[in-house]
Amino acid sequence: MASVNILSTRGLTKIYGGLAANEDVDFDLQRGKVTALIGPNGAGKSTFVGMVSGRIRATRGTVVFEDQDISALPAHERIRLGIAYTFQITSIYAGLSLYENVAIAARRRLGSSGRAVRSKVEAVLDQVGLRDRAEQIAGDLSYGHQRVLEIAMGLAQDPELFILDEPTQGLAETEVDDFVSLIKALAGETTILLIEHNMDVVMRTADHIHVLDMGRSLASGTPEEVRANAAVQAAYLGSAVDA
Amino acid sequence: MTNARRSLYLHLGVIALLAALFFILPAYHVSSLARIMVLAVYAMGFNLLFGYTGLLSLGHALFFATGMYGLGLAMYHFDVPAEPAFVVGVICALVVAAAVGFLALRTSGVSFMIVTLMFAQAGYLTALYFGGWTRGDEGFVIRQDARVFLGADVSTETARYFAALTLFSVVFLAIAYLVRSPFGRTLVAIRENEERTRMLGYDTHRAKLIAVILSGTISGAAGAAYALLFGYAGATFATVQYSIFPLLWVLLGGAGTTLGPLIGVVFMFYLIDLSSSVTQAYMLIAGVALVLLTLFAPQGLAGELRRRAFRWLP
Amino acid sequence: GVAAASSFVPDVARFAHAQSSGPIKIGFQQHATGIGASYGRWYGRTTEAAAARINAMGGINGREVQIIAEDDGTDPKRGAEVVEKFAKQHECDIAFGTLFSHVVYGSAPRAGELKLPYFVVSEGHHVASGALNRYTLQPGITDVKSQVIAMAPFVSENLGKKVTMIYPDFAFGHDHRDFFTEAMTAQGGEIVASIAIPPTETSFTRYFPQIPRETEVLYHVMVGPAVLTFVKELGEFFGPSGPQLFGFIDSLEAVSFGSPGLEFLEGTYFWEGNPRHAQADQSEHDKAYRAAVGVNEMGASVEDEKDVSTYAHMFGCWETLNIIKAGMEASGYSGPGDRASLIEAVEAMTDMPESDDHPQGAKKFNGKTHQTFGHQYISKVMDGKLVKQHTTSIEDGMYEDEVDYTQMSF
Amino acid sequence: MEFGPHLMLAALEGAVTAAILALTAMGLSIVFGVMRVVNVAHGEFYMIGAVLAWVVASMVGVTPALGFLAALVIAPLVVGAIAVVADRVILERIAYDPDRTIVATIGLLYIIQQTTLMTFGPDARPVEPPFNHRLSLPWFEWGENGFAMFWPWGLSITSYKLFVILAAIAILTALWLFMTRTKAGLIMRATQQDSETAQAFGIPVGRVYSYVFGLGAGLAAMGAVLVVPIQQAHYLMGHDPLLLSFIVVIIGGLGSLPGTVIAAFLIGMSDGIISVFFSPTLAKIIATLVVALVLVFRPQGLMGRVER
Amino acid sequence: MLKVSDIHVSYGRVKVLHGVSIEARAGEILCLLGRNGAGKTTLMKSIMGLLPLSAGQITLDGAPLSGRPAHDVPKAGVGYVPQGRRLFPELSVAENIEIGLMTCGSGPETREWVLELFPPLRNRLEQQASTLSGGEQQMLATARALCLRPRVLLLDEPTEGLQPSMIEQIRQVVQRMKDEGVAIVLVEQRVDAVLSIADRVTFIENGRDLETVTAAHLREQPDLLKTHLGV
Ligand SMILES: Nc1ncnc2c1ncn2[C@@H]1O[C@H](COP(=O)(O)OP(=O)(O)OP(=O)(O)O)[C@@H](O)[C@H]1O
Ligand SMILES: Nc1ncnc2c1ncn2[C@@H]1O[C@H](COP(=O)(O)OP(=O)(O)OP(=O)(O)O)[C@@H](O)[C@H]1O
Ligand SMILES: [Mg+2]
Ligand SMILES: [Mg+2]
Repeated sequence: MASVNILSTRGLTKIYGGLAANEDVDFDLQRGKVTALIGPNGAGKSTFVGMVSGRIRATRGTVVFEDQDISALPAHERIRLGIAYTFQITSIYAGLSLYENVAIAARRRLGSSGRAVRSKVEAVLDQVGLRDRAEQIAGDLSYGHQRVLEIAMGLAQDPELFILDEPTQGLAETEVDDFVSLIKALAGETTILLIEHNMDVVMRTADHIHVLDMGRSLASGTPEEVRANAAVQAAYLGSAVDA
Repeated sequence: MTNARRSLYLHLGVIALLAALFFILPAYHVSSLARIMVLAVYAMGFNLLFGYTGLLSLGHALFFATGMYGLGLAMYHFDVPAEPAFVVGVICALVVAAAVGFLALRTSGVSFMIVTLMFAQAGYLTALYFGGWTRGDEGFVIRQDARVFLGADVSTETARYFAALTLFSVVFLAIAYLVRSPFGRTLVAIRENEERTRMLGYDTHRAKLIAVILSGTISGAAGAAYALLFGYAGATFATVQYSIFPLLWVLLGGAGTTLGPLIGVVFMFYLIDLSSSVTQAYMLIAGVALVLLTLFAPQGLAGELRRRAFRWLP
Repeated sequence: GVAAASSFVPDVARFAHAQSSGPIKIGFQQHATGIGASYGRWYGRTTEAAAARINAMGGINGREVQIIAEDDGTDPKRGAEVVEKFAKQHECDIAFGTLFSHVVYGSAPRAGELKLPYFVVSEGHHVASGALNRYTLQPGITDVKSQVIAMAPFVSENLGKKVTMIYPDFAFGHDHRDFFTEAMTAQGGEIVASIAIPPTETSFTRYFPQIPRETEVLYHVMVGPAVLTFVKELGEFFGPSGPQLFGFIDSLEAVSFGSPGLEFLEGTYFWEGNPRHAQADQSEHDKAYRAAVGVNEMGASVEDEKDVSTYAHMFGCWETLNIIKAGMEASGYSGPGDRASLIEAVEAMTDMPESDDHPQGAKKFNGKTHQTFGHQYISKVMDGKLVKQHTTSIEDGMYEDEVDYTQMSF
Repeated sequence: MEFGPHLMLAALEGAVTAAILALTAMGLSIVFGVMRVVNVAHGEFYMIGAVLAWVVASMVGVTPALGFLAALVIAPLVVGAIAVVADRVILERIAYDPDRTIVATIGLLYIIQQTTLMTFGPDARPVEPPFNHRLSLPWFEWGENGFAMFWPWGLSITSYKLFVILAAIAILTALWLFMTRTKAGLIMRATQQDSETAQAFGIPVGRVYSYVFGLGAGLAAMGAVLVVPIQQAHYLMGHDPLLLSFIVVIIGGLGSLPGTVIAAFLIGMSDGIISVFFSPTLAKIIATLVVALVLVFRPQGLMGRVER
Repeated sequence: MLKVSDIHVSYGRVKVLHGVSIEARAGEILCLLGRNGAGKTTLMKSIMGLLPLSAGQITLDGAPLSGRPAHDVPKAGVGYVPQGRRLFPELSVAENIEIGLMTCGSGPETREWVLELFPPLRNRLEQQASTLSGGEQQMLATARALCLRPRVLLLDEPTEGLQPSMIEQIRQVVQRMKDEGVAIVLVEQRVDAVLSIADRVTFIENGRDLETVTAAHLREQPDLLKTHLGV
């Protein structure tokens, strides 16, 4: 029986030339749930998920995924264990077609079976509504569509744990709505760790919220609890809490 | 027709055309073409790394020369027959490529360029330093009577042509297959965005190392074949200039296309050959041609074909 | 006949009596670009002049001689391609004229396979060492082994016994090192240090401290455009008090002795293949040869006295062409079918007396090794002029045969 | 020669090499750093600089010093102008695409080389130094009777070589002031990193590129003018400076001015000093490998920024 | 003040804008609304002169802006916050600001002013821009554009990736600019944010401007949103 927590970190720390972007972050992620990671700009959210996925090397601390200590594994091996990661700053294959972008993501798992890859790619493109642009060169897409593509590449990997770093940045409202439905559809099978500043999206999707501030955990709980938390109010939401 | 099938026919067609040209072309062009095919193998090896993986090496002459010396020295000093000597050449290139890859891949981008350049330069100087063995810049001639490969006397026009064609075809088809394979697509992904590829779960370092080794080995095979087919090995082939040539060929022909290397070598060879019969200042013509080509065929000749007419071109 | 040499376009009528009135095509592998370009230009001028003279005298076997020059970029790969082009596209009767030995090595196998007689003017020890093939010959210029051996007696008797050698870390330099060391030891001398300079080096001073103090003679043989620097820095290093200098003029071919920095060479010795500056005892043949090529008494172009020739080597083109002519006439050469008999005819040659055909001096050709042997000259720089001090005998440069090409099949 | 003086001589020679190399490499560093194009023709700009120096010096001809001075002014200007034209006619039109620039500049290399060969011939052309005195240098040593000074055999330098070192330092300092004290350096770097956005902030990108290309070529030419009285102008002389400059630029750390100077110094020196201990070619091999390994273990170069 | 009249723009052979007209007035905020890929960014770039117009005209105070070289546009007083921030990644924060100051020769007091607007930047002046957090980058991008003391300010999704309190802050900055008489063109995806700040709204779809309405009008008739955006 797998444990409740698909991922836990203990004492995760990242220090950039004296400045701690993350300091002793202890974090548990419940299986099958949507967890939102929020916090002010520069709080260290991206750094945190970067260390979880292996993109950023931690200064110290451990990361346990599926009961396995993956702290020493290189990024690609962590991904292979079922972690998918989407970048905050769009990172796609600008010179390749949209189709090929998604296919590369799908191919790692589906490997040599061309047919399986094809049907996966088509399914994913349908899911995000980019099917009719499949042959377009990704770099020619508008910014919003590139963001969607970034999400599609994550989906194509059928991850256990899906880390999304501000996926709705630049999305039009209709697309944001589509995204919310997408997340809701995934929830249950896939564990989702979502970094978001759009409180509306957070409130509509998250089962659980974790707040980071100045590199440290500030609060953790259900959306209601977090929203009520005065410290979070002060550090993050400011007066603009309108969600 | 699917693209895969089209591509297969295209490649087989090119090979058939090359075979046919032997019977059609005048003698001079036949022997030129034999040489072109060997150099095209070199260019294809380079293209695998540069065009498909996005790693710009300025030290491929090291691999070419290693293959050349591997075969050449074995035959020259130890009277090893051509077949095992060829294997020796290829293996030497493989080992050197693995070592260079291991070290140089700690770097990327321009540093990779320079590191490979420096290794190649050290290789060139080593060939000179051990001049007693290698006969340095002057090089040495491989005995004509020893140049028999699988029973064929490759110092004759026919055998040479078909030996070159065989090597070319094997590499040509293998690369055409490789670049459509998942591994080949991974290389392209690395070229386009390495960080993203790593974060999709690919071991990019391993893939790059394999690419360097494959590329170096193919280049080495070309070097060994050159020595065997044309009977000469020398340090000139280890100079920087011979590292720049494949880059030029590939860029002219179209980087990241299977046909590009062949087209690039043919173009460059005949550009020099034809213009030099018109004028002593053929380098001027060649220079102007290169500049014009970059202005009007930005993606190389095969790249332009692909862009303008045949989107499916591999 | 020299007077007529100025008519470069031969009179067709003169060749009318030939069996086949087509010209004899001689593929001239020229270093027009690349590192050998200085030599290539003068090899070209000499070859033109020699061909014009032959044509003015009625051509070869009554046929006009046509020189087809192709640039090899001083590169062995292109060299081989050019040889192919001569054989198959231009349908040349023979190929000729290569100087740099890596180009010779790169091209000779193809010449052999194509059965194209390949007359090189390279002075390398490749032909006589047996490394090449029956179709490759060097009848017009003495090879480096012979040149070097011939120098040893003069050096040890007149300059000193303790020698330091500085040479490029090329096979050419290694030949100097090996053969001179051997010859010097035989003379009771000693090589106290050998300093091989890597190619592409552009400054040399830092290597000079490796020259031992006890050195009596510094033997230098550098090639390429950096030699001027080399000589200049040598002067600056030693200042007023250095060892005797003995150099090969290869260092200063195509370089005027008036160049800044060369004052320092005053009083030093040079090997010369052919004395650049017309000597007091200049022969009529040398006079005629200079006039034909267009070179003045100082070895510079008559049109531009700053344009100095590669006088010590380029005579080889002139003489080789005359030997080709003689060989073709002796064998009754009429076309590519007679290439083997042309080779045999040249192999049969022995003594070549000094003449307008051989203005550099008498030679002995060794048909077995395909190599010619001639006189060498040692000159001293006096008032910026090279003044001949010693002429070696042909025998001084003889060595045992290392190969017998005549035993090889065609 | 004794070890100490030998080392000193090698170091002095290394300093001269380093001085020229620093100038040439700085030209490349600016071009490479700002435009991110591999200018294969950089060595040819050096070469024409040298050849023009010979042309100018032999045309002026009154005294060597006057000729040299004229060359020092005219050659870099002419070469810079040629580069600006090349930028406008070729590079700008291919939008500085890295791959195409390589081919285009190889083309340029052929064109320049062949044109020089046809115009000025293949021979090495000397330029007389404005002044050139052999300066013997003393050496100090603890001997049996204490501290002693003597004049080792061969230990010397020429006044001109000293001048080259000083001139290089002066030019580089001026350049450094220009790049740091004026806004030029900032503009160049901004242009390099995002030319579209740079335009949106009022930077005339096209002109910046042209000037940078011209400046880079001019610096190479300046190095060349300084070097011709030591080494001769020759149509193939661009090859080595090109390779060495590239190595220096990368070892120094892309875009780092001090890094480039330090790397030039290290490479010039190491070449000289390693040659004290090994036979010349072996020394070259070792020096080459050492430099390669520096990069292997410090890929960002000596002064480059560490990536995350 | 800024007038865009019926411009047509393409990327190579792909035509993206098929006749767009907008007008930005001094002391007013014009918002552009449209789905992803509608052509909003393209329109902004065209105003900045970064893309050639195949037809149409852009004028600033009646003087033509189109046709001038791109680097002249900012000097005429047009500040631009590009989408996706587009900082000079390897320059430090201070240097990025310096570039903005240089454009129109603004002095140190401008620098002080923008640093006051975005206090987090002050602590990071020497940090390389690419290592800033996403939100910090966005602040820097806005600060850099303000350094021009622009008369026209183009903002392409300036609040993207910002924490709510920071969005509020940027909104206040924009408001302040407006009060100072700057003409502002704002691309925003969040309709609620737009409604609270805009004076007028132009809907863009498939490279055309569909309709321009006042914000008040839009608040009264939210149906318009549905028709144009499908919200
Ligand atoms: N390479 C680096 N060097 C120095 N500081 C860095 C580096 N990378 C990140 N930082 C700093 O670490 C802090 C945390 O950055 P991070 O990107 O994790 O923030 P974030 O929570 O994702 O913010 P945002 O919501 O704005 O994206 C920031 O202050 C950032 O400037
Ligand atoms: N470089 C390009 N080459 C070709 N087409 C492009 C290019 N850039 C954008 N496009 C196309 O132009 C159209 C408009 O793009 P634009 O970026 O202006 O949209 P947008 O309205 O800003 O969208 P978003 O809200 O997603 O940022 C899109 O269909 C896009 O695919
Ligand atoms: Mg972030
Ligand atoms: Mg946009």
